Amino acid sequence: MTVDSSAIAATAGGSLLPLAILVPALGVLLSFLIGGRRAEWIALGLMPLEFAVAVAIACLVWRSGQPLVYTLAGYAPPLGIALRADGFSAVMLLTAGLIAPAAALYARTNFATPPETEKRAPLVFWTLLQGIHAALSLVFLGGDLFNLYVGLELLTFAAVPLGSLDGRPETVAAALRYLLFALFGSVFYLLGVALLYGAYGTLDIALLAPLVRPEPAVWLAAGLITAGLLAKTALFPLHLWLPPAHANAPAAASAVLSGLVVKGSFFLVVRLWFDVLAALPGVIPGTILAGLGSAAILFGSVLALRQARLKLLIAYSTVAQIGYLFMMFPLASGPWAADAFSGGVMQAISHAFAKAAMFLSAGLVAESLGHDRIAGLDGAARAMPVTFLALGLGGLSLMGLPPSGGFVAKWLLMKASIASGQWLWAIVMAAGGLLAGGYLYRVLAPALSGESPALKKAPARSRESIALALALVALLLAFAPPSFFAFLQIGRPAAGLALQ
Amino acid sequence: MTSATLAGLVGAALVGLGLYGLIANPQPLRKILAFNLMGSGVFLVFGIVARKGAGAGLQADPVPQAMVITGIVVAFAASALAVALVLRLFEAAGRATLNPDGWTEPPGDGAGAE
Amino acid sequence: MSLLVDLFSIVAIGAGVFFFLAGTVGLLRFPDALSRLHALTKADNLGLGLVVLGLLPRSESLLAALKLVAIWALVQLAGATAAQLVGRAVRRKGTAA
Amino acid sequence: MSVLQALDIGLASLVFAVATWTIFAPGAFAATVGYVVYGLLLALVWIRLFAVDVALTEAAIGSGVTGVLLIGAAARLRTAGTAGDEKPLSGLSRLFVAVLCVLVALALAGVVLLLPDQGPSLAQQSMQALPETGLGNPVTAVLIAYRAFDTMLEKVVLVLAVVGVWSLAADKYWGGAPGEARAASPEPTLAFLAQILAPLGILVGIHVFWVGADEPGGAFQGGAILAAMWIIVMMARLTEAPQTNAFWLRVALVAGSLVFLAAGVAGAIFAGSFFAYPPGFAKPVILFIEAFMVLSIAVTLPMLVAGPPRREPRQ
Amino acid sequence: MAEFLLATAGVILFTVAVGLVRILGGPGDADRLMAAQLIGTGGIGALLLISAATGAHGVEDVALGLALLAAFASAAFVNSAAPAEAPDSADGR
Repeated sequence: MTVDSSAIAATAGGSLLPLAILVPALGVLLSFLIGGRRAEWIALGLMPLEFAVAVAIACLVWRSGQPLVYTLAGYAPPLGIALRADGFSAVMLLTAGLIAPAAALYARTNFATPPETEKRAPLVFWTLLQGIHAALSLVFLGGDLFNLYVGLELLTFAAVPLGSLDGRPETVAAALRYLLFALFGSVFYLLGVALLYGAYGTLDIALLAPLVRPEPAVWLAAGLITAGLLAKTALFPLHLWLPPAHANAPAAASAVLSGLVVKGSFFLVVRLWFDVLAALPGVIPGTILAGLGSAAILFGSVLALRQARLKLLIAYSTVAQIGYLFMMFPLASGPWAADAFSGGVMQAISHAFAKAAMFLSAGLVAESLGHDRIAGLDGAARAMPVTFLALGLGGLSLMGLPPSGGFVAKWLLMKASIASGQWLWAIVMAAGGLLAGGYLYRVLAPALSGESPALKKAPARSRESIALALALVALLLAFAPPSFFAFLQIGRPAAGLALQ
Repeated sequence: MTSATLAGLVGAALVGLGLYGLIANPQPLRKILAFNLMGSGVFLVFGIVARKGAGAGLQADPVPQAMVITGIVVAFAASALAVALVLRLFEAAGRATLNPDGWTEPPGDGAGAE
Repeated sequence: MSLLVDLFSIVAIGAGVFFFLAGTVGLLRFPDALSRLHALTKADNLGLGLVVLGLLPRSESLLAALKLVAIWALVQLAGATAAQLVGRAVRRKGTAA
Repeated sequence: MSVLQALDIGLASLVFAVATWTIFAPGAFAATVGYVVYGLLLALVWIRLFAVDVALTEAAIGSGVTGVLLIGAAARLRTAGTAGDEKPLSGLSRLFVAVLCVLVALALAGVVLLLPDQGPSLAQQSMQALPETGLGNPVTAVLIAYRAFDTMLEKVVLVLAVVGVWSLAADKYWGGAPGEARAASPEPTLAFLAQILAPLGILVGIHVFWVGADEPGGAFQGGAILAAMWIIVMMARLTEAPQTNAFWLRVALVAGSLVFLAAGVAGAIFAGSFFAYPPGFAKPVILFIEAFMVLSIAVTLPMLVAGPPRREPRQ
Repeated sequence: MAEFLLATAGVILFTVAVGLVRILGGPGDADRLMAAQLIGTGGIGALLLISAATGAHGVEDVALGLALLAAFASAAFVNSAAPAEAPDSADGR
């Protein structure tokens, strides 16, 4: 019942937390207000600042070894709203702070605005990109379940229209289906929130955690919130909306949607089960989540093998890679818990970078060849080696081959699952890696052989290097030092979980 | 407290009804209606939580009430976006259906999406 | 005094309810849309008017009483215009649109 | 007490019946009208839960403006003839879904029944903190002071929704006005209605906003009523929908969130915390922010109803 | 007295319910719109009676809001049905 007062009292430097949300939110408002070309300038101009805030937050968390806390409006929870940054939040903020500018720089070619006019697609893209950034910051930092609901809605409203920018019927239908799934998720999430408030009279995560007991209202709330978040994360069998929505969006938007947006709702699943519901026995729910994850890995990979278009293949591989994220849940208690958690987080980050790199590369392929049919990729790697290098390096992470962040993630998860005796998950993950190798082979083997095709236009060197840089980050994550994994544990009530 | 409990039961029934409509009804507009119905069921659950938190001279806890007000506005915005998408789909495909077979104009390259 | 007010309320509101009933009976009995429309709007508005009349002496303040009257006037206006609008739409399309 | 109980049960069954109709009605238009009826009944339920602020919001937004949006869409789609295009679920999967939904509803009902009669509550704390806000209505205080951050971000959600709706325009119409160019002659009855309703509604809207500090009401509800008045004036074609590239329109759309955000940052400078209000000046600052929120809501909701631009912009 | 007010509210809601059964099902759209009109009038009446009986505060404004919006469903119908007579051209991009 007693709550450590440090959990709701503001810490020094905490005022950075609202800034991480308000700066991109201000960018949204100003971009829409002033419009025209200035939307792009505002977005690009604010991104260094947003990244600097993320770095500062990470440094403060690192130095203090404690989560940063900020109470808004001077009202402490439960009446007011608190923001909190732990190691996991800081790492996700940094990830978003790197991928969003990369996508933005890449998108400058596609969404340039001629002087003195305003065009539809650029204005929408630059405004919503910042909206996604604001929403993700809120999702990573929010300490109040209803505040997080607002963050989820921000994320939905910013993400959905990006998929239908070209206005073709199939993209509009994809966006509509995405919206309906997301709204279903929001309603379920909100229902769970209502039940938790009814049971305990607070929605603050730190205050809620010590109150939660295994009782019907909490179990139902947990089920509803989880189901809602899974619909937004596109975990099998709620993944139907993802491939068309992600594959038909402009490449820069796909990179952000597939790399970052689905991680937002995944992040909240972790928050829910690790921070809010740590008191619940987690074996059965964890097993269910990992079971769905396993199905996602196998099903998504097999479908990826059968796709005819490169972007759809990459989108289905997202369905599969999301499955890996949920492997951490049944392994979250026991001496291997830290490994499992680190593996899950590492998977989230490395997939974000790798998938962003792959979608950007696929966008370059489609622009250069005029199509993205896999059957027509013969020799393409000879014509644009850097693009395919980025695609391949990203693929390394998906397969889980060393050296890559994906390798570290999958290795940690496998280690934890074998150590805990739950070897089934290890088998599924290994099979998923083989299948990933299969679908990447389908793309890379023909591209590396045969005559180099005539390009409509060669990809710009600068845009290729953006994709390559992202792929290299996914690679470099393999060399994360042990202190990085210690950093991820900051703010975890991990000791408590491990002892359950 | 009967009225609060009764409202809660209605809320539960509305969530069930709305969920059914959202999944089983193929027309997008009907799905939007079902979403709104489900949403209002959730708001009613908030409502009984508020009513059961009456105290301090208030007949209902103001915090869940404020959340419902926020939620109603967000639900409206969501409906507006969804309706705009449905109408756009109707214009672009000649039909307001998520099923590509029903579109009158032949869809382009990405038809194999689903 | 209070008894008189109560009596007045009971009579007026009771009469109002009667008109609501009459409106519904008309709705059930009349054969075509247009006559149903007119039966309904007329009877219901009269019913609401009487209910408002019965509640008037019970209102807390002059502003509240004014609001009551405004409510009735607005519903009256809405009923009349809606009948016009829908009626015209019905005539334009034939009865079973 | 028993009459009240009977009334509650009757109201609850009516709400349930109309909701069932909305889901199972044969046609989309019939279902939509059912939803409008349902929204109005819901306002009654909120009154019975003593949540008058919510009842006002439900009446204005949940039933009124959403009703216009959905009926407009249903009327436009009526020509679509979608009935034959859709693959309805097979009988078995329909049954499966039905069982699932019944289970969800039953579980929820069970939990709701189990909630304690005197549940945990923040009513006490809300009332204790109320004096320093200078407000009398605790619901307004939650929205604009205790959980100001939520409310500000929710305004940003509305801005994103407008961007999303406008993003569905054809490129050539970007910057133009929403809605088709119509015949010059307005529907005379509608024009008459709008001419009487609009001035009254503006009065009511401002009144609801103004009393919201102390009584049920507030910026959301007042703004929504003003929004409805602009909608009826546009429907009556007394005024054209504005061009979406008009600078004043953009200003009006973001004013609420921008002023709120600026006040939140100012709070960090002058009151020691983001979104805090300076002691002693809380109420004037709150009313200042709320005034811009009313403006933004009054403009945003009609633009969301009007849909994406459909006319070429005038230079 | 409160009982009387509540009972009358109940009777009004009952008549509304009976009316809804008759017209929500059609046959025409005009009948259905009448349902919206019927519930507007009856619902406002019931609302006023309930609030007078239970002493809920500030309910007049809710009724006022509903009264202001009472004709909106019909107006929206007329407004959106009108362009359907001159079908709008599906615009290309």
